[in-house]
Amino acid sequence: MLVKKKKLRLGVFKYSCCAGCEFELIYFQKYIRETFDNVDIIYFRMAKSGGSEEGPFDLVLIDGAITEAWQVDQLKRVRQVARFLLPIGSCAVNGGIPAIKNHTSELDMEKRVYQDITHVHSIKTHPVDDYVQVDGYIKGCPMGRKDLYEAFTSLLLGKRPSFVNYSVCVECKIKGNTCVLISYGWPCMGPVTNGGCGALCPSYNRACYACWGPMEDANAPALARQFEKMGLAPDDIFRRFTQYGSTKPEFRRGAELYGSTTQPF
Amino acid sequence: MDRQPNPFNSKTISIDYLARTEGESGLMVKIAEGGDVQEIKLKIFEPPRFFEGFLVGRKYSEAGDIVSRICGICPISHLTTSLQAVEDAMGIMPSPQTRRLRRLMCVSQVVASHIIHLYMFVLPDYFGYPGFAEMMPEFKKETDYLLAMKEAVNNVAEKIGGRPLNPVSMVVNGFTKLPDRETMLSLAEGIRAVLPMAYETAMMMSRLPYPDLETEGEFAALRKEASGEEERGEYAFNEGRLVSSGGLNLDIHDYFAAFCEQEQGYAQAKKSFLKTGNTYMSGALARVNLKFDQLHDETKKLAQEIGFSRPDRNPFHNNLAQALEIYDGMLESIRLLSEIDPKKEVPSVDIRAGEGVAITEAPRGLLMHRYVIDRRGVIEEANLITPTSQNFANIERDLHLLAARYGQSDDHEALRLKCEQLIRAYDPCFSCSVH
Amino acid sequence: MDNPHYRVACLLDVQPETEDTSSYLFVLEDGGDFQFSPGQFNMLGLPGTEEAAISFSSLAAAGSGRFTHTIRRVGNVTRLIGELEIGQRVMVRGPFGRGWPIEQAVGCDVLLVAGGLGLAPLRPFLLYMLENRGQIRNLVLIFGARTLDDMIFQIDLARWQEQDEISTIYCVDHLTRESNLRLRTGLVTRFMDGLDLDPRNTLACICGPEIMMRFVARNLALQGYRQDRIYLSMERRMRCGTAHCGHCQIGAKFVCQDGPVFSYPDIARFADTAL
Amino acid sequence: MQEQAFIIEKDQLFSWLEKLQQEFLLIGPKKQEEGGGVAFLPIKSVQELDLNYTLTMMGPQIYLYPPEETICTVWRKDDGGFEVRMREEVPRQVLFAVRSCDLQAILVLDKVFLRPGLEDRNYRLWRENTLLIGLHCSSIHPQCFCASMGSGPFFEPRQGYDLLLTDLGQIGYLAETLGERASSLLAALKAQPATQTHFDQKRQIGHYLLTQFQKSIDTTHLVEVLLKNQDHPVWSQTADQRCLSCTNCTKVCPTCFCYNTKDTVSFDLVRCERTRYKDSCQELHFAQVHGANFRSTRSSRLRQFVTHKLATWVEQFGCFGCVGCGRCMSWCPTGIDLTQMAKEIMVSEGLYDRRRQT
Repeated sequence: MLVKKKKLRLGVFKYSCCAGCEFELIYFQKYIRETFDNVDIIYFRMAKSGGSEEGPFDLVLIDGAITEAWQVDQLKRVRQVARFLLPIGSCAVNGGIPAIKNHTSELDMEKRVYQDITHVHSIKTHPVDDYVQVDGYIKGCPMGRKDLYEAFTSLLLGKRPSFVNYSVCVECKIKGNTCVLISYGWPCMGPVTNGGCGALCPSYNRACYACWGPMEDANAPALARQFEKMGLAPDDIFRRFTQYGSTKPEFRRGAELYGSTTQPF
Repeated sequence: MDRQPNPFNSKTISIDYLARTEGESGLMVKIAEGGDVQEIKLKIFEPPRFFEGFLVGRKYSEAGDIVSRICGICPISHLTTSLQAVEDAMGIMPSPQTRRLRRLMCVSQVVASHIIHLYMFVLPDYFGYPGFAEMMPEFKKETDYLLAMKEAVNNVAEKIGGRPLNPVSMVVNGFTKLPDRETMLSLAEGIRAVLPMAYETAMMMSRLPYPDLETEGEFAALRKEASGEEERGEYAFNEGRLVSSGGLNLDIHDYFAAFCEQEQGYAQAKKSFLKTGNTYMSGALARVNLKFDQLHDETKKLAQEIGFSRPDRNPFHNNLAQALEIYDGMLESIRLLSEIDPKKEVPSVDIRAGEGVAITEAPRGLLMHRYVIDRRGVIEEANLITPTSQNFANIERDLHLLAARYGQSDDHEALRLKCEQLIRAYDPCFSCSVH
Repeated sequence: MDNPHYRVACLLDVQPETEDTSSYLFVLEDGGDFQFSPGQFNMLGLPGTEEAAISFSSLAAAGSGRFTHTIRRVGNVTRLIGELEIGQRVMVRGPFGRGWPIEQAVGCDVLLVAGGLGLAPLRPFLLYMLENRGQIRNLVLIFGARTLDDMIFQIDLARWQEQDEISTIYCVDHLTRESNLRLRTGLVTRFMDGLDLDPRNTLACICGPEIMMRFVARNLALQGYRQDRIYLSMERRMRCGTAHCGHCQIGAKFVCQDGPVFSYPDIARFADTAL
Repeated sequence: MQEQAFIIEKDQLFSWLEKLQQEFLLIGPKKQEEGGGVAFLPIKSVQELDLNYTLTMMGPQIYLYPPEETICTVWRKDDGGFEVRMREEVPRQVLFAVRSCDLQAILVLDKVFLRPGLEDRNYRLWRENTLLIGLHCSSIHPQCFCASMGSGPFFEPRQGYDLLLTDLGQIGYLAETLGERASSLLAALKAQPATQTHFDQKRQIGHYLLTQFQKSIDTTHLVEVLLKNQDHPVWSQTADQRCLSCTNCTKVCPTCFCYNTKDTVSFDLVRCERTRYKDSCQELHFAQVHGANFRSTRSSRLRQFVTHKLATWVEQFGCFGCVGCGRCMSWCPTGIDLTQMAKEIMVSEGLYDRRRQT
């Protein structure tokens, strides 16, 4: 007996982001054939004209952070018709790069970019799970292929996917990389950052900059204080913990020691 | 009795969400009964993320990693432009090796972007499918080509940069890690193996039934003339002067002397114009038109075979130009991969205050970054002008021409398709355009 | 024997117990014998889902290669097992662990306290005691569940409450509907006074949620039951069954090898438990 | 068991190693291209060996118990059954220049994975196909405290290795063999048997090395004191202020054996690869069961690591889980030192004089 597979009804929704994760999906390296063989694309604007956002969906992937009110409305509607909903990529998972703006007043931010701000409808950047319940996270910037593979095969098999949830250090140790934090004294975010990238930056001789966002329950304040001991200026430490994922309490607690993460309107 | 055209009895093409482009936009075209085009609006509703706003206050070293997240398809262009702008501000001149490796990264990305654009975004229009996924069962050979070519060129960015999207090894004044010679040669082999597919791709693209249209805007591109013993200058991507079919020839630092940006009430992206008021087109077609002489000879021959004659003013033929660039880019990648023998260099930076500008050719056209940096290396001002903003005005102008030409003869559905095809021909990136 | 050692078993029968729990009867495909004792467990798995440790809920039948597991469909493995049709297969490793101290029961009173699905590992022990009823003195079962609908083995429960060989107390948190079972309302700890047992000579076996075992064991200890004769079965994340993977360690103990049945003092001295 | 001792000149040894390379994959300490650290890596030419190293990040145990390896591949057959294919063979290898602490760590892993009746298949395969050559230290790293843990600087147990080398300077190496395999491989060398003088020299070097330790811990009452102090404030203080849960300590620890398994299925769901990877008790989800996590707090996880290595291990396996290599503290981003934590507890028990702390 072979496992009876049903095609997954797939929906992909894009909010505020670079669309890189969607791009990663339509070109899922070697697996594009398998992916498209096993899904029915119900809604995926970057790959297909038409399509209905009414669902129902077996799997919904959310790309991008929430920065406008209409996105919240749609997201909540989609959640109701989605059996499985996964945010993909750092923007959707933890606010990603768009969340850097949260540390400046919204009005100042808008005025820096537009002279006429009457057509701007931005709110502060939020990750998807601030508004709806999610069934896991495919982290990464762009999203990690390992977790994406796990998501697809697990759902085809009918089980819950288990995603990478350890620190980047684990992957450095597997690769036998020289620890850039200890050997070179670089402010590496690896110890508090979720792994899955294969310790990319340390493997390329640079300090991890946390593009996958915080590992669950990461002790960012302890690392922030270690950076201070290593001689980093407070604003540099603040920047390291606010470049990615500062909407998550893990990183926010690290950033807050060295700057203000909340801004008035 | 002749019925007078009623200006209120108009034909409206309204697209809420333009599929198969990067980012979010819609289109509104209103044509009066007599054929007069009343209104054209490319509504770019991609939400702004305020990159120019939050870059202020960040360190120079972060800028590249941050701006590469403007666009998921051309992160290397944003990254390279950012690094070059920072270097310009700090008076750093990267080594020839660094510059060549950057060129290699950019070429590989242009090729990869064009491949995806042609196969996944353009082809379904011409074969009547909603998307490439639906085409795949019928178009096995095309799928094979797409996968094989994309993998070969992506490997270049992956091996040198760490990952094809948002590479990590590219930093101010160099690379943190260099591939060894063996890797370079094996990458070259990989590309050589798919070169015939690029040729086939160009042939296939040349057989598509493109609508007729002549754009009225100028072409603008970056061009680098031959220096010293070189026979011809390199087909510029990262370095050169700004030239246009209207006779412009500028140092990149004088960008603002010739170009200006305007905000639009109905779009989150800004629109660029020449100061003369003219619109312009940048991207593959502009490049091929303005730098045809600098293409590889094999590419020129291919151009002849597919009947590309320059200057080609049909914006739909941007897709042909992209096909030529895929082929030329592969030839160039093979050349660079075979020639560069990476030697260890440590990217060092002396932080200095200053203002820096860099312009590169992203897959979709000219990309400008300008930063003002303080003495601690913190960015004080940032201005980014992306390809789709540069093309924005010309896209709308072409839509106008298209609607005027086909508005009467075509039915609603045919006209809508042509409008979409035209916009897609530009390969717009609305994520970039708003950023 | 080299580990891991996988065997394949075929699903013969499914007996629904509650809404989310069923008893599954398997037989080894290689035709081999399968010997195990009450309280031991198997690692059950399917390709793609890793494995789950599940106790036997039946007595071993010599020479048959048959065994029963009572499984609640909560995790990846158990949900997929729940979807199996008769005749489909699972991967099996086992039996593992140390079961209930059967030999200690001889000549003693025996008290079994079970909560919810915790009755499953105790069932083979109880069946064994009933088969060898002459060797022990009084036999008491206290079984608690949230509601009647959460009670597994209801056919057994009905039979046991009528049998003279065993005294039974069944209790639920909420009385939802009538049934032929005589149910009381309240937690199991409420019904532990005044049992017809000799505290100095009772073997007490407890299985259920860790928090329940904590209060039952403490309650028994306070009543003067000998602590070293109180046994409980620990549920832990067992991954290998062979004391290699380390997940199930509590202090110096490997639950999968030294347990899952432990004496109360053994467990109580370690941190990281609710006991 | 055959035990012999020879004196081997250094050149002789290297040419012998080169010959071994025809049959075995040679793995030894080698300077890394990046960072300048030494790591156990496959050696192409014996010139690459760096025999003066004191500490590698990952111990040589990764070649006996890889951080990630495939356990089996399972196919779903058309008839509904499963075909399970286990790993059949591994390459033959020589682990060269393994220090005393790491030899001890391998003994510890043997106790875990080669328990009679419960042998781990993959570990046994690797172990049987590995020729283990020890090389005693000639200097002591400031983080080393193997002398306190009874695992160095010289390796005392007469088990586990094939060949044990001590550098006697210009004389060459004192080579002590254990078992048939090493003796027969060395036979071709026609080396001189070692004499009492050589053993005296070895003893002198050992005495000298013992004076070089900067770090130590008194293990006399360690076990009972740690077990008694499960609620000591040192756990939560260190955990909250410094522990990152990055799991580096456990990943570099040469005796840490915990693993987890992961199944990866093909898109057609027919083929499943079951891999195992070294897991860590410092990771939040390690002790997660359905509906509960028995070590959800960082301090309980940190305590688990330290008390396991220094206390409960003794009851489990009859030896300490810590071999005193100092890796966990060297590669901890915030420099958490388990001996310091143990000492702090001993101080509060009045067992340790603060002034004696190093």
